[in-house]
Order: sequence, then C-alpha cells, then structure tokens
Amino acid sequence: MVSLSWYLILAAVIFLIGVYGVIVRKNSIAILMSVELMLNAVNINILAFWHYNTQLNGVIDVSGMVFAAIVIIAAAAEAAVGLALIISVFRRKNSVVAAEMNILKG
Amino acid sequence: MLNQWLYIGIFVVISVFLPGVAILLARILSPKKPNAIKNSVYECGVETFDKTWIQFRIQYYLYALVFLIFDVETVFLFPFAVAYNQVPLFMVMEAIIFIAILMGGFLYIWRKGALTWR
Amino acid sequence: MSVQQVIFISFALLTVFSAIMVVSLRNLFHAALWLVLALLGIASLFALLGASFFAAVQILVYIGAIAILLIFAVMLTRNIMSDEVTQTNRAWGLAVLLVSVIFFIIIGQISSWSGFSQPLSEFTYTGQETILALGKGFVSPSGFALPFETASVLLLAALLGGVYIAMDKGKE
Amino acid sequence: MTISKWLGGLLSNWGVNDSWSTFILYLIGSAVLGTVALLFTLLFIWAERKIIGRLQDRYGPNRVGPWGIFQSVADMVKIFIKEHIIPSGVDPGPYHLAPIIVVASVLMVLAIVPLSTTLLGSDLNVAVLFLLAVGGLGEVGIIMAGWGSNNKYALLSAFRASAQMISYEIPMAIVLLTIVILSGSMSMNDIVLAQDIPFIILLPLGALIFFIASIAENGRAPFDLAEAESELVAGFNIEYSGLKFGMFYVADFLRAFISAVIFSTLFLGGWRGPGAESIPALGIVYLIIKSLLVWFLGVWIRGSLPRYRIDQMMKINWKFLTPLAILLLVVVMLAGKLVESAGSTIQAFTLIGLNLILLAISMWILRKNETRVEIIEVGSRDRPVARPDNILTKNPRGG
Repeated sequence: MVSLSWYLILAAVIFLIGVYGVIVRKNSIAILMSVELMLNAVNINILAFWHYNTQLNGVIDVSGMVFAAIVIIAAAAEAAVGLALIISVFRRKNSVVAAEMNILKG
Repeated sequence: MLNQWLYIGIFVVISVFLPGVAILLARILSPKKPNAIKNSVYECGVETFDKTWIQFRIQYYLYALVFLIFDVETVFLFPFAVAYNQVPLFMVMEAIIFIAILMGGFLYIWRKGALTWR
Repeated sequence: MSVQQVIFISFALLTVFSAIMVVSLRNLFHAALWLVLALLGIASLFALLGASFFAAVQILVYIGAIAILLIFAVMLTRNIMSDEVTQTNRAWGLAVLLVSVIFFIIIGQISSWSGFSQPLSEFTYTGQETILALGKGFVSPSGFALPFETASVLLLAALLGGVYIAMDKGKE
Repeated sequence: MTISKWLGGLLSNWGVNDSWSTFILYLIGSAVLGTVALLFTLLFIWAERKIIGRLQDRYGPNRVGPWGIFQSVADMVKIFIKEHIIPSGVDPGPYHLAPIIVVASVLMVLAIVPLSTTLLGSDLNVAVLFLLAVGGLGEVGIIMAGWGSNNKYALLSAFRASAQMISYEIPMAIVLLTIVILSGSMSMNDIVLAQDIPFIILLPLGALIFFIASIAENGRAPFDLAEAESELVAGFNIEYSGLKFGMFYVADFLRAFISAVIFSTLFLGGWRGPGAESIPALGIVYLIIKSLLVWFLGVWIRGSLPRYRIDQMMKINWKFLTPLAILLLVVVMLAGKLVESAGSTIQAFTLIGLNLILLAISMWILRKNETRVEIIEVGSRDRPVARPDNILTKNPRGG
C-alpha cells in the first residue's frame, strides 16, 4: 500500500525543486514555469489529504476538492497575467531577464 | 476506478508503441544516402536566412489567453453539469451568474478588438 | 512491493526527473516540454489517488492550455542570444543548500505527526459520486457557492488584465 | 464479451493470478484495437481519395486492384522503404517524437469509446474531459513538429494549427457540457444509455456546432489553412519524409473517422439500435454504420467547400460559434429546470423548439451581417491585345 507519507515527501521534493528554480533562474518565463511546479506540488498535497480525510471519515470530503480547484483556477489566472506582463516588458526592453526589470528602481 | 485508468495507461503505451515501432522498422529498411543539398532546409529554393526561431505576432498569444480562461471556466462547470438534475433552480441561477460574469469580460474584449485577427 | 507501489514509484521518479530538467535546461522550449511531462506524471498520481476529475483537469488545463501558453510566450519573447548565455545566476550552490535544509526541516516536522504513515487504500467510489459531490458543493450556498463565484471574478480579472496588457496599444 | 471470458478462464487455468490476467487482457485488447484502427486507415485513405475524386468529376485511384482498392497498400509499401531525410539543424528530440505523439493522441481516443453493450474499453468516469484533454496532447505534438523542423513555414503553420485547435475546443467543450447536463454523467457509456431519444434530435443546434468544431479541430477542409499550399508550402510536416510523414498522413485520415465515431456516440446513440442489447456484435455494426455516415458527410464537405481565410476562421469561432454555444448552454440550463415537472415528451419538445428558435435567430443574424463580395471583372478594357489587326503601334495609348 502506498501511504500518505510517500505523497507528502514527493510533494515536498517537487515544491523545493520549484523553489530552487525560482531562486536560480534568470529568465522570467522559466521562473513562471517553476512557480507552476510549486503550485502542482501544493495540489498533490491537497489531494493526498483529501484522500486521507475521505478515507478517515467515510464521506466524500468536498472542501479538499474545492481547494484544489481554486488552486488550478489561480494558477491559470497567474499564468495568463504573468505571461502577458512578461511579453509587454519584452516589447519595451527587449529582455526577459528578471533582474533587468528594474524600471521602478529609484 | 484504478482498473479503468490502468486500461487507459496501457492504451497510451500501446498507441505510442505502435507508431514508434513502425517508424523504427522503416528507418532500418530505408536507404540512407544523405547529402548537403538534400538535407538543407526547404524554403522554396531560396537560400535560408537568419534563424528559424524568430518572433511571432502577439495575436496567437491573445487567442491562447482567451482560450485558457474559457477552458478553465468550462472545466469547472462540468461537475455542476453532472449535478444538474439534483439541484434546485436557484442553484442553477448561480451557475448562470458564473457564466454571465465571464460573458461580461468576453463582450469587453470583443469591443476592444482582441478577437479580431489583424 | 505491490503493483500500486511500483506504479507510484515509477511515476514519482518520472515527475521528479522532469521537474529537475525543467529548472536546469538552458533551452526554454525543451524546459517547457519537460514541464509537460512533469505535469503528465502529476496527473497520473492524481488518478492513483482516486481523483479522476483532477487527473483529467490537470491534462486539460495545464497541458492543453497553460503549457501551450508558456510555449507561445517562449516563442514570442525569443532573443537570438538567449540559448548561448547561461540561464542561471551565481547563487545556485547556495540555493541547493537552502532547499535541502528546508526539505529536512519539513520532513522532520511532519514525520512526527501520527497520520504521516497512514496507508491510503483504494476508493470504492467508481461512478460519478465524487464529481457529483464537487458539483453540488460548488453551487450550494451552504457549501462553496461564494468561492465559486469569486473564482469567476478572478478569471474575469485575469482575462481583462491579460488582454489589456498584451494587446498592441497604438498602431504606429 | 465471450472471448475475454474465455481468455480469462484460460489464463487462470495456467495459474496466472487475477490482477495479472486483467493486465494481459487489457494489453491484448488495446493492442488489437490499435492495430485494427491503423490498418483500417489504409481503407479510409483509399475511400476518401475515391469519393473526393468522384465528387470532383475525376476517377480517383483506379489502377491497383479493382477500383484501385490496393492503391493505399502500394503507397504504404512505397512510403515504408523511402529514405528518412533528416534536415540539418533540426532539434532532434521534438523532431523525432512529434509524429509518434500526434498518432498516439489520435489513437488514445479509442480507449473510451463504448463499442457495444458489453464491449467497452474503459468506462472512465471523466471520459468527456479525457476526450478534450487528448486533443490538447495533439496540439503539443504539432508544436513540437513545427519547432523541431527548423523551418519557418513549418513553425508558422504549427502556430496556425494550434491556434485553430485551441480556439475550436471552446465551443466543443460547451456543447459537451450541454450533453452532460442532459445525461447527468461524464461517462461515455452513461451518455449512450441516456439516449433513448438520440441527442441529435434534442439538440440539433448543439450537434451542428459540435460537427463544425470537430471538422475545424481536425484541420480538414474548409478549415485546412494550416496546410494551405499557396501560403505555407505544406504545413507543419514539410520537413518530414518517409514513414514519419506517413504518420502525420495516417493521423489526419484516422482522426477524421475517429471524430465521426465520437460524434455518433455522443449524438446518434452510439451502439444503440434494434436488437443491439441482446446481440452485442450488432452494436459494433450499428456504431460503424453511423460513423461511416457522419464520416461521409465530412468527406462531402471537404470535397465541396473552398478554404477559409485565417481571419474568417477565427471570426467564425469567436464571434459566432462560441457565443451561440454559450447561449445554447444557458437556455438548456434554464429550460430544463423550468419544465422539470412536466412529462418527458413536453421536455423533449421544449428542447427541440428552443434549439430551432436559436438556430433561426442565428441564421437571421448571419444573413444580416452578410457582406456581399463585389465581383471584380479581371482585366481592363483598353489593354492592347496581341492580335494582328490591333498591334501596339496602331494603338495610340499602347505600350
């Protein structure tokens, strides 16, 4: 039997790979990809706990599923606006490197 | 349920395997006589210039963006559609409000011209 | 080892490997393709958890839409130079250290919890029960009607914001 | 199915335990289904060429075998032993994987189609979503092909194809939503069982939208602008040769038939027909006959209509089909609840009536916004023509 701990450890590993990507990558699109990985790791966690809760209580736990759905919706919104921003910046500055997006710097 | 997914998984493996093996076989059977002109990029006889991976117009991105939003909207209406027969009218109205809010955005981008190919 | 464990481990390894490729490859297009593979692996894990709906949604939304959007964005913002220059900054050693420290802290913290090694049995729900429950939960006022409508507003905002930012302003 | 029971019994006699015998049965079933589908594609390619030929007043293939029936076999043998030209500068990973992914994404749909009462591949409880999701995988394959080829035409065409496919997925998904509302389930088998009255009668407008969207999704004429010869040379598969090209070709023709199978499962009652419940084999025959009819309609359209321009294609989708589909969805949602207490006959007639009203309104709107194209006569009147009595020197304005 696969136990809850397997899913939790896997989710932690993927989340931390995502964190590593966010810290290390220069390209802002790559950073966004890493953020997607992190959101997916969160979803693995949520659904693993959803399974756990449902199994423990014997009734289908709706809140876990709704939580996961909202995470996916938020990820979609984030990707749409984030990529639009990156493209918009790219057209002005011809660069997608996150460190060069410093127009607001005083 | 897992059994159903198992079948899907096997089917995925098979449907990757069949064309893969066919291509591999053909690769072994077919002659191999490459030369520089044969291997050059096809561009109607014109010498190719610059890199292929040039930039493309923004319109494609706009359509993909609108698609993403509507895709997400539709996907999360599916559970509601399954439950449709078991919920009263006012709950159906909630789902209609859900659609109506997004239709407002749809009308806005329509007026703005994001849906027009330029 | 049981069949389920073998399946889990193979998909987990696939996912982790592709995730590592996503954060380490220079070519962004290849990174996006590896991301697709990682998302597929995660979708199969969802199926293994008994969340069929989310497995399908994962493929449909993440691979069918978000990954395509990412690939489009990669192609739109392509610099001629971007493949040759290094894609990571200098802090990678520090980042590895930080990440592994966080990993051990997290695992150390949650492994003391009693439910940590609870085995997950296979669900007996085979039909539409889980999806039905989710659908009712989305629209019933005692359930999650408000988050559902708020999600719609969020999507609306993303649609308007994204289109407004990305569109050509002024056709000079 | 009796064969599977017999095989299962055989395996358990050999001392194979239950889960392994299920596994082996699934493996055999999917392998047989996949191979049969791929081989039947040869027949479809021949039939389509023949039909298109007759529609356009040509003979079509008529040399190899009676009515040219072995033409595609000959073509297959030829393409099998053709050289695989790998252009310099391709991106090897995506380039080699793309044809496999494209074919796989087409074949995978077969896994969820219920073939008869007892013979159904997988009764997945989210089959409808799976259907849409597999389309997404195909897009990834096409983008990989376009990118990997290192060719500007291929990349541009891949962009067009994927933009077209994702656009037309929206009206398709919304129509599927209406079907799920009527059947109350996302499993294909439940959808078939819910069709005491086929959904094409209850939702004629939905069926129309779905049919148009699936033609566009397949990238067939009149929506085949991803392979517009005059603009883009040959489409995203321009740099492929040998069997790799053949795979794109096969995927194209197979997809046409499989989407006809899906259409007849969703709207025409799938395997249902007189006597299909008692004799499962009859169900397969019904399904194939229905699918062939739908497929023939698609071929007919392909042979008759000219290609759309890309702006027209996008306009049809985003400014006509999508709003119409959403309107249909809302109307079905409201009407279903308002006449819930009435009898099933009244419900059915309400649905049909509303569908037809919506169809009439949309046709009226289309008529009103119709732009008449002025026919411009080609050639000017005073052009000097090379005729002995009208040579250039005699014409004062000539030259």
